[in-house]
Amino acid sequence: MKKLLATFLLGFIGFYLYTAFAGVPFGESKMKVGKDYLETTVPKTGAVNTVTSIVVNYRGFDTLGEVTVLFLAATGLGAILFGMKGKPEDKHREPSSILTTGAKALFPIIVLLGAYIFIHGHLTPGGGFQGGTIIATGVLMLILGIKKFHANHALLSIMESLAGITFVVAGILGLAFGKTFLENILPLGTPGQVFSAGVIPIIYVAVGFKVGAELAGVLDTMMSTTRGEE
Amino acid sequence: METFYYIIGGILLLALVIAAFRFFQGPTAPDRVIALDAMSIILTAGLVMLALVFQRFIYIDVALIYSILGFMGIVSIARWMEKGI
Amino acid sequence: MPELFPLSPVHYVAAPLLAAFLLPLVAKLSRSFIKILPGLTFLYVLYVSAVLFPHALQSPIIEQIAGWAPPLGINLYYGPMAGLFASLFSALGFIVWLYSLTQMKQEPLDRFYILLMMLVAGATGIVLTGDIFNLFVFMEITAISAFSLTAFLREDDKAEAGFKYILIGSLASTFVLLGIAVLYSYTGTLNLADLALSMEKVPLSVRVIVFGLFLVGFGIEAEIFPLNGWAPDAYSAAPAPVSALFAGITVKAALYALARVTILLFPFAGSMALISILGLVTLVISELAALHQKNLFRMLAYSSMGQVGLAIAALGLFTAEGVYAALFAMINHAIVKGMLFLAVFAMAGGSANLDNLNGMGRKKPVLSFMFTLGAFAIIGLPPFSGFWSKLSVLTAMGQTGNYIMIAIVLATTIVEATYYLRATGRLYLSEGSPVESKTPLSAIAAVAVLAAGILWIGFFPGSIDEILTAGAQDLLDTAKYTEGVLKD
Amino acid sequence: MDGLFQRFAKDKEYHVRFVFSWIILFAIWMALTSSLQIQEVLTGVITVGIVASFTWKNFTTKGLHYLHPQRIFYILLYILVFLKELVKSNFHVAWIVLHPKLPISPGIVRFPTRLKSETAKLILANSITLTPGTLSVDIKDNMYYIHWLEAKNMTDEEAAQSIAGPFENLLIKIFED
Amino acid sequence: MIYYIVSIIVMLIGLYAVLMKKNLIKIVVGLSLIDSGTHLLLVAIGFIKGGTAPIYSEPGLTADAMVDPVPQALVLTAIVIGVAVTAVALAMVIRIYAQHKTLDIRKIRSLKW
Amino acid sequence: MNIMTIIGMALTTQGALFLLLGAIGIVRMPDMYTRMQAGTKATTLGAMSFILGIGFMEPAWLLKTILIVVFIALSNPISSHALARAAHRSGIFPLSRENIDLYKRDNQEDKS
Repeated sequence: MKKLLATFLLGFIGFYLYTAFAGVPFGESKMKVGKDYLETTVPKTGAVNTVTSIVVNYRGFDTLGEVTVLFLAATGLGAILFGMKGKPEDKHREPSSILTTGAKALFPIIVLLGAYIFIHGHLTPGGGFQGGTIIATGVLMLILGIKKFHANHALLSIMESLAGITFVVAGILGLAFGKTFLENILPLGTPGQVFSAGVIPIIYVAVGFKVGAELAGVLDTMMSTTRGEE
Repeated sequence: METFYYIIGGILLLALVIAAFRFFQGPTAPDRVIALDAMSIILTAGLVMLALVFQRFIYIDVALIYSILGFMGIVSIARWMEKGI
Repeated sequence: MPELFPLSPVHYVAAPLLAAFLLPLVAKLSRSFIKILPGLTFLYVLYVSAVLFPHALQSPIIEQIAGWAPPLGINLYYGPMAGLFASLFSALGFIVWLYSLTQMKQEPLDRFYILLMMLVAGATGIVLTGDIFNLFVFMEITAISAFSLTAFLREDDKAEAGFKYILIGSLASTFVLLGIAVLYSYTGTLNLADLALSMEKVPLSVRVIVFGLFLVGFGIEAEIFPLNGWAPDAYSAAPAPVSALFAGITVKAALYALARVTILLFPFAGSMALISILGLVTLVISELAALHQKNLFRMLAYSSMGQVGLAIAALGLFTAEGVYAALFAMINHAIVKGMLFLAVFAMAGGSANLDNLNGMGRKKPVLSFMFTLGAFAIIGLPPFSGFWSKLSVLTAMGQTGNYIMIAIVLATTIVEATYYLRATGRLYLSEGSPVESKTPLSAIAAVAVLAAGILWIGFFPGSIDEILTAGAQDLLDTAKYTEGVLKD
Repeated sequence: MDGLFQRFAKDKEYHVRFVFSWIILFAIWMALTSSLQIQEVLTGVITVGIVASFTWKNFTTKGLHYLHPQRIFYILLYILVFLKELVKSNFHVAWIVLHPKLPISPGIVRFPTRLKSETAKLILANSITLTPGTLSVDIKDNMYYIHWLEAKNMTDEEAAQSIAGPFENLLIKIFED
Repeated sequence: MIYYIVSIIVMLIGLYAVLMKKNLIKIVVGLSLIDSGTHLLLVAIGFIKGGTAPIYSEPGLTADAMVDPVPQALVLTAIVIGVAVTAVALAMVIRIYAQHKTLDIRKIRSLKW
Repeated sequence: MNIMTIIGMALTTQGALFLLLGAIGIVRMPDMYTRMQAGTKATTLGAMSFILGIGFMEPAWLLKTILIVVFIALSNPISSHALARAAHRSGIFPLSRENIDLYKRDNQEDKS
């Protein structure tokens, strides 16, 4: 009976969603603001990657909110799992030494790759979120590969705070220079080079640090609730 | 050149489908993970090829990241299976 | 004095954000900063309100973010209604901070205050923003703070309530995101004003579907009837100061979003009637449910839903009087329900069984008096704020000739009176256990500020009349909104 | 921060290890950017410096010793041997996979290794996995457990000879003595 | 068109898991499936036939031959939000499991509705 | 169509064929470990030569493709090693006609 009801509900939602999208032609341009973004990104923001210029510049306020959402998730996770520890009798099998060595050897490479991704966010398909995630992946590898690995929470939280403050201050500086919040105050430079696009790379580097630190913190918090302490 | 791309792409697609067969068949969890591993490597190769087809150098980054994520996925599943986390 | 940072609505969001990012740093310097910094932030935001709100009453302040004119960039719209809500939220945030200064002891405090600040900032962002996707982002900020705060205490069943909330809440956000996706795919823009002008590109049937999506999405957060299963659990699980904020802030922000979106994008008669009917159904069902509750927080939660239902029913009229009445009801509810939650928590503690109130009238006379005040105000007895708000609701309904609605509202008032008077009776008429505990002065002060608000509105309802009228006009005058936003 | 400096002082070879990490990572950076623009290189110098400054301890134990010409020669030799074995192994696998009868008799054998460096063990394990018919399953101290497609009952030494034969000597030359 | 249908189906599968599954982890997986479906849908909306990534990294690229960048930016935001929600939901599951030692919602009284 | 392109095309074709071979091996082999043998070896070499071949076809990309190749050569054996170990420890033992499983034997000795 319940199954029938659920199927009916799913069919209902599916049908109406399909109806809503049935009139949307696939593969054709529906751009209105998108066109403007594509045309103005290089001359007006200096960023080669249009998605980055939208995320950090045109709709930078969204990104500030997005960073906050992640920050809140990390904070909330810490609050919810505060004081929880795995039981000492839970036996966990150690990783093999090959995995340990491999993790240690690959970690710098992965971190470097993450840094590359978020430094080149305005030039290549990448950015702070992607780069930060890759750095967190490196930390995950250390957690998986090294026995009793614990991230340095104090350092992570300082990094996270500083990066967040950088973002907000970059916004407030726009106000302080008599412009609007988050507006670019630096010269645009030559599009296509690393030092270009004004404030975008700075914000994206900050976002990268922040996201990396937050996700690493989240992973480590979750791990320490399941992992027994000695 | 276009025919070459089609042939290579066809071979990759075939490989992907065959590996997916093992993924759905199982019978044990590690079997599926092996299939997943193979599929992720085939996809990495496919992504590099797509970069060539579209002539966009920047797409190679995507392949690089995809290979890292695939590797991490497999290691995570493996460590989970031996109750290591 | 030349100002370094010219005050603008963006400070409502930027200041709490900066404080939230700073808090983990200053917590390392000294533990006492943890408590001080949020208070300073709320004070600053209140100062921003005090400076900006009078301007907003004259003409709406429209701010562009990142220097891009609206269809391209995100803009903030700080009109009379948004200003009213933003000021209300800041004030409530400050009061709750004052209250939790002594009443909130559960570690980790720094995380608690971060989440608290972001709950308020997110709700303010919902009210301020003029971009539909930005609205979604702020809704998520509010929602994630709310999820985490629901499961903040570590006793039984808190995490379950949180899980329930997160399940339904994330469904809500999915529905909103889907609605945004449909709108974008037809119009190619995300700005609310621009969307309002390009709605004719969307076929009528699709518009109905999108309205349904938004109704479900915002309705879940606004506790409209079939979608409010999470609310009683969340209210009773969350720490009481947070419950006060749920009743006062998150629901109001979601309602504002629903009203704004409906008026701008879906101004057809059916949608409004539907909202009105849903409001009435919510009112009736939750008041009846409140009658059976033994747990005080659950009772207050159901009552809160009922009050919101009343506001929604008035809002659904979408006449100047209706919106005026809805705004009045919302403000009244935010103040009164916030006060009731705080007072009950100070009297009965976290496990608020009805029996815990027994005999409180002698032990904690001040708090009991304020509780009684709040109960009377909710019921709508004459010299309190609730009377005027209910009167305006009834007037608005009478003007549109909906006498059935008036009958329903009056009937539910009787139900309301029954259970609130029952609770009040416990305070004074029953013998209680002789447990003594001191309530700190700051907590009483926090409750007293709200009580003063009730009395002020009760005796001088004319003082907010101008603001409410301006707010109602601001919401209903879509042409002014779109022209204002898209003027360049 | 103090701890960092103490460790710097204690470990005499720190600069060698740091510089080695820096060089390797910078090479990777150059490959990543594939560009000789002055800005890219400058960014790379700084970024790699930051990354190397907190990972050099885990990244390498010997540092610049690996860049000795003789070792580089052996590394190149190793790569050649490895590639040869890799190609051989693939044709082996191809033969097995395409053979209608699947001519295999699998099992897990073990052998002790003479290697001491962890990195060398890792590389040996990787090489074993990529060479004909063998797959490293585990390593306990210095005992490798190898899944083998043609497992026979044999002593540890025989197994060592036939599985790790071509690699182990070269690895000793690269990583030890 | 098929892209819309498939992403709607992914979403419905997630919704089915949320409604019908009895295991808390599976419910969370359902939630993230719903998210994935929505993200797929958004990306599909932004696609334009013959378009390439909206990045002017090589010379000779013009705005006409590019896909719509806005949905991509929105999906980036939405993915991060989805991750955040999933993380918090999992944290609550950990708490519930620590308390009840089970993940079956039929055995957890307060989760019945 | 210069010499580099031709080398590249040859390498790419070979790589694609080996990837296909790996996939076939995964399906055909009788048990998990043998599947892993086929899967890891063939797909690793396949992907390496495929990607290198593309590097040859587009010489400006060579460095980056070599980076991917090195990464795959480093990471793929590690992941399959971890997986084999996990499978053995979670109770999946190799098919063996002569019952040669020294790892199992040694593990049991350790326990007793």
